[in-house]
Amino acid sequence: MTDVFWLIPFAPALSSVVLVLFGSKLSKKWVSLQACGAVFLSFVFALVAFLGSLKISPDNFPIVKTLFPWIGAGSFQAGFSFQFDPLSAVMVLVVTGVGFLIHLYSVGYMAHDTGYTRYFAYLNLFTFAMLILVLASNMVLMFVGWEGVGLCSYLLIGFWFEKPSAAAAGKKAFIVNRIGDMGFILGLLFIFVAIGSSEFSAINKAIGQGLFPQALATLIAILLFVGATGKSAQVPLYVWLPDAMEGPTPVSALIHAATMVTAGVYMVARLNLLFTFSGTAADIVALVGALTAVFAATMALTQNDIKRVLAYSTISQLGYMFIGCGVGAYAAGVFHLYTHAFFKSLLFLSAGSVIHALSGQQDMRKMGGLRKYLPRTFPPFLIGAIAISGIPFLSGFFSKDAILTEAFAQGRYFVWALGLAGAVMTAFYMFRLIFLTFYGEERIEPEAKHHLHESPKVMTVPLAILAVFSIIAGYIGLPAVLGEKADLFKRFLEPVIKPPAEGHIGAGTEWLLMLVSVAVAAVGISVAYLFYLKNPRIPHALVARLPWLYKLLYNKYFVDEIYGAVIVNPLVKGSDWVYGHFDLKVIDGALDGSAAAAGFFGKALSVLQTGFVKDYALVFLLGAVIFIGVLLF
Amino acid sequence: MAILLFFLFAALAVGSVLGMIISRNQAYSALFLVLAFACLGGLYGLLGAPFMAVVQIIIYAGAIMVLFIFVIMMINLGEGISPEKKKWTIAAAVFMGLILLAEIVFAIKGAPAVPMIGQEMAGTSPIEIGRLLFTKYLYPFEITSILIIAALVGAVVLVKKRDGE
Amino acid sequence: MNIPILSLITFLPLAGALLLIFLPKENKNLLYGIALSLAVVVFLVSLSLYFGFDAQADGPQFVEKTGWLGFGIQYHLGIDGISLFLVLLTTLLMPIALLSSWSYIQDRIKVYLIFMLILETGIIGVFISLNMFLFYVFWEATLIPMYFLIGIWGGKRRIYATMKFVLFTMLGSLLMLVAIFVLYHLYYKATGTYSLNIFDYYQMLLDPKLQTWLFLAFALAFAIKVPMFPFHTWLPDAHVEAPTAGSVILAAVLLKMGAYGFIRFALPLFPNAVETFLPVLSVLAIIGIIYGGLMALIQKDIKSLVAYSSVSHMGLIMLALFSLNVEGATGAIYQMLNHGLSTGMLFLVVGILYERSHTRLIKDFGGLSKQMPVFSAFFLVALLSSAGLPGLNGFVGEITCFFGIFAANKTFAILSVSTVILAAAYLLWMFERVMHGPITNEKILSYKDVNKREIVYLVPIVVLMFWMGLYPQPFLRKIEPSVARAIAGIKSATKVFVQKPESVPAKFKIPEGSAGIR
Amino acid sequence: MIPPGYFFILSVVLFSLGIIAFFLKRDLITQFMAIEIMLNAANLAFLALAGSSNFLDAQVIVFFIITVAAAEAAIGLAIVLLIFRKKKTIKTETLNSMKG
Repeated sequence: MTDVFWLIPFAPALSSVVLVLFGSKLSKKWVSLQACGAVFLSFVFALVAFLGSLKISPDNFPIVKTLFPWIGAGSFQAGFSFQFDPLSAVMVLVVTGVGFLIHLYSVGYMAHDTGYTRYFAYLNLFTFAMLILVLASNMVLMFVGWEGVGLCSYLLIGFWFEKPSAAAAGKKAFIVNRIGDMGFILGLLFIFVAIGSSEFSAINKAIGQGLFPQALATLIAILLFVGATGKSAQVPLYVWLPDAMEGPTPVSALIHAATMVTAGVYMVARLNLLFTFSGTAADIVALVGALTAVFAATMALTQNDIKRVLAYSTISQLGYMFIGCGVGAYAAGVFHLYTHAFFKSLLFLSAGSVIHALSGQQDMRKMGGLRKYLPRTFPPFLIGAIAISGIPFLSGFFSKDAILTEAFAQGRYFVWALGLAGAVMTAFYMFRLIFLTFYGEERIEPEAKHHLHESPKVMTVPLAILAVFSIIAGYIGLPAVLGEKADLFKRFLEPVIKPPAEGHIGAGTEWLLMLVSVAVAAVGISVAYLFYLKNPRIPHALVARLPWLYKLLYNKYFVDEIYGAVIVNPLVKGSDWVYGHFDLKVIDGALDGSAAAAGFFGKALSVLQTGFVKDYALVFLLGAVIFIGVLLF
Repeated sequence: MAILLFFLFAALAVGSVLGMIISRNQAYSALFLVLAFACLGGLYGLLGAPFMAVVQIIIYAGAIMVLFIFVIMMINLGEGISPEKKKWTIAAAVFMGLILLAEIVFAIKGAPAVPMIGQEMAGTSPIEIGRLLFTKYLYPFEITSILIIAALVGAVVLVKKRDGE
Repeated sequence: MNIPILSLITFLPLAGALLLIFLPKENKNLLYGIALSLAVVVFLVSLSLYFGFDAQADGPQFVEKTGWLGFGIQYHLGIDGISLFLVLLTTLLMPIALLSSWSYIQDRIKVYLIFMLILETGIIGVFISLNMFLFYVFWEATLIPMYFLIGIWGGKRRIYATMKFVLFTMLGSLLMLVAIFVLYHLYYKATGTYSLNIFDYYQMLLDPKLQTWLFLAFALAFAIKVPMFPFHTWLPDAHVEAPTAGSVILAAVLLKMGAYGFIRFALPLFPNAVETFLPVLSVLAIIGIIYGGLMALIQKDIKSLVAYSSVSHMGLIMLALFSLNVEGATGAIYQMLNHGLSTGMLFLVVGILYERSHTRLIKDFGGLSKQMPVFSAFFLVALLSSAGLPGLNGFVGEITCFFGIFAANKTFAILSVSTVILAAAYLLWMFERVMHGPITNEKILSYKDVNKREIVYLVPIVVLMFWMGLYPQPFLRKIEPSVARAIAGIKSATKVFVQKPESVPAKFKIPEGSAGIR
Repeated sequence: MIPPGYFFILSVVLFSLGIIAFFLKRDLITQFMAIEIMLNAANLAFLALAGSSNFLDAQVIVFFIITVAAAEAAIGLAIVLLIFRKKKTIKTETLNSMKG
């Protein structure tokens, strides 16, 4: 049954091709049916493969299926081959499951857009690329998916390309990703040259046999992680993700929350042996993750755009996943990836529902009191917020807690502290969002209020489903303190991910840590309540007291401006200068100069060329005389 | 007898060329040249090439020079053109011409002796030349005819008055 | 096989050109019909080369060899896996280029078509000649039609551009001619027989000092053609001024002649000099990659942007070639095809734009995607192929090139991978400014989307792009063995040099003069 | 009889006179005539050599030379006419359009 797994990616691919080629001739209804159906088909295949894999003994993983040899040149060989193991299974289920719901939601959200067909073509293509990414059995093919999702991200961010900001955001996303990709390619090359293959199984085997020197492994791991920071929006390459909110909201939910941005985490988890073997690289992963988690959270505190808050929150949450990977709790990292996919896409989709209701308004200062107008949107939104804030018994609590506990258990107290700090802020900004949007006075613009309406069923039903999963998804990965076998998720992943070296902490400590987490979340929520419901003057007072801090946070630490001034501008200006002064003046100048010199000598010699036949004849005669003279003597 | 004829023709040829040089009128120059070419035809006869002699007189002295005179009449420069004024060019040209003359004479003197001419003066009949032309030299012969046609057409095209001229 | 396929595809276009001379110049449809159908026929005939080609067989195939002018000058044709696809690329792009000129070229159509067909003969001849003399004749023969194509149907500064192009290339090729003479002379001195056969020259072992000069002469000719930094400045000018079809052929095929020359002549003939100069050439190639990319970033004219991107891409191809391993060289050959397709298509696309707008300045555009959605899709595919997006052809070539470079020299590889970023940056930035954003220029509202004719010539390229990106084996399988042999030849020749003179067997010794037979 | 040297000397003398005539004359037509003189001088030398060895081929060659000369004269004179029509003169010192 698992053998069907290689079929998973092709339904969306086919659908996408059909939409691109014949989309203009298809009716809207058929388009939606086909696009959603294709993803659903993939989901069914994924489910079948997953259920089948439950019965397979751990030693038989991964199951590899080579479709055809792809690139072959000398020792550089890469097949078009897929592999299936528990990690792929989780990813595939998330991608197709959440993906399907978002496709469904899009049917409502994009209903009145002129680019409806184009949108679904892109979305299907994205699903295909993402599935290639998670199913690829070698890094070269993985890179196909890796870049493919990047392309779709570019296309979908710039979906409304008439808007200059959207077009620019798409381009920025692609280029920043490419910087990361350079690291990925180099890492790939290092691996390939070292072991002559890029198959994951070969890499793992090589690590087992000690074919990699420690330093090389670290170098490779860091290079690959550079790729991950690009794709998963970590410091310092996170700048594209907030801008990516220019795309349609379902896109933000699918690509920039649930799936694509987690590709980096998936890659690190996939190569967990390499990172663990290196050690140093894992430390760097954890550190970067922790820094990102806090850094992004601080930026989320002051944003007024509802989607941007969620974007920074995504960056921050991705940071948590990397903390998990970095401290060796890969399973926890992937677990958070999995729960995050539900609650963050839920948040995005409900935000989308809000925006939809307000005719495109995204500024929270122009919302407020929406609770009563959007009865079917508000509860899911709230559930998502609670889940992400780490309130017990919802999915986010289990996964985030697993990560932080492991960080503590491994003795990474600094990382743990940063994670905790991030958690406070997470709770704070999420509830700031809730209070500003759904509670308090109405600040809705009259025009928008006139059209205010709850979203159609096709949008709210996916919300409901996602809300349910946001609640229950965590119960397959209960904390270890509840029993050896409580963490089903971890055990399921064991064929791929070796559990970390035992850094044991007692049950008491673990309970205590949990308590701290909960307390921290509660503090965040209460402060938000205090600031934005109880006494809305406090934030203003704070801003007045610490204007520089507010400015710094509100302007996102001026990172974009700094990148622009330090990297982009010098590059463009410098190139311009070189073009004007070197290419045109020096190289071309030398060329034109030599042409001019030749011309000058020609002119000088042309004095001899009088144009009179007789003069030529005279010289000719002289030549004849001399020639015969030479012949004679 | 032959030697007398030779000197007669030679003197006439050189004299008429000198006359062509001296005369200021182009028409006279051309007529002098006709005379020179006719003398050359006679010399060819002395060399035992009667066919060539006839060809020389008909084509050169006849056809070509008529063409020249024709053109001279068309152009009609009236007074004609005075001799060269750039003295040093003339001096240099004459000087070098004479040197060339000296060089070649010197070269001929140094050359091995050539058998006397005139023993078998009647030996070459036009028949044999004709045979050669149509056997060994068939292709050059045909190509020459193409050349002449091309020249004919070319001359017509060149001189033809175009619209607007 | 008794049909001389190579001669057929080489001289069929020339015969077509002769035929066109006698046709009335007013009848556009007839002229185009004949030229086009001829080009298509040539392509179809050349396809038989692919199917008849045996990748495993040693040496050139489809060989035709007869005496010609004597003194070693022979009519000697043949192809291997390296030239096979370059020939196919040429025959494929020619009908496309002709089709693209249908409405672009308005005056002197007959002469135009004649030049295009002569050009095809010249280019194919370059790739299949195995005799140095023949090669040189074809090499120079491509210049003449190109000179007129740019000079007559070009833009405003066409005279400057075409003179620059011809003089630049001529300078290099004349030095190459001198070098060929020297080789010819040396071979005669060493063996007493005249030969211009390239395989005979492969057997020659030259004095290293002499090799240096000869190699430089050859390398200059080819480096100018490629073009490698710092000999690249003719390219943007030529491209900007050339008509669309001229640009397409120039970028897609003519530049490849330089790279082809390296692998066929410069590298195998002078192994010792190659060893000396490889670092220099590699560094120039890297400078070309980065420099070309940066220059492309700030170009204001779309065509010169694409031209500079060519400089960058060709830099990568050369660097991969200079890695002198099977992967790199295979990648380089494959990337040549990719570059031919992607850059060729980019020029086609820019040409389509130019036909509508009569401008190529980026600032004159904006928001075109709205007005011309289908066109936008084609443009994007070409762009992504050029940027090396996986799934399209560019990636397969690029990653193989990177691999080869990496195996040879890690520093070079790290520097060259930067092209991944640069290519994305300059292409997407251009795309954003041209295609995205609001429509600012009212004229754009009158532009029509691509018509059927344009789709007809764009689609085959797109199909090939996907094919070559998703299933490159049919190509790589035929390229690789030939490349492997070529590389092995270069490598083994280098080893001979490494030996001390004493250890070389007596009959291999280099004679006092400077040439010997290996 | 007549020593062949006589013919040669005559041929050379005529040739040199042709040269001198070319430089002395100032119009295209007479210069053209001077060239014809040189051509004939060469023909004479040819036939002289042929006559002494009774070599028929030389006569054929001279025949060709004369025919070619006829063609040449036709074209040459046509060009002279053309120049005259364009420039209204055939004085060589006024014709220097070949100057670069």
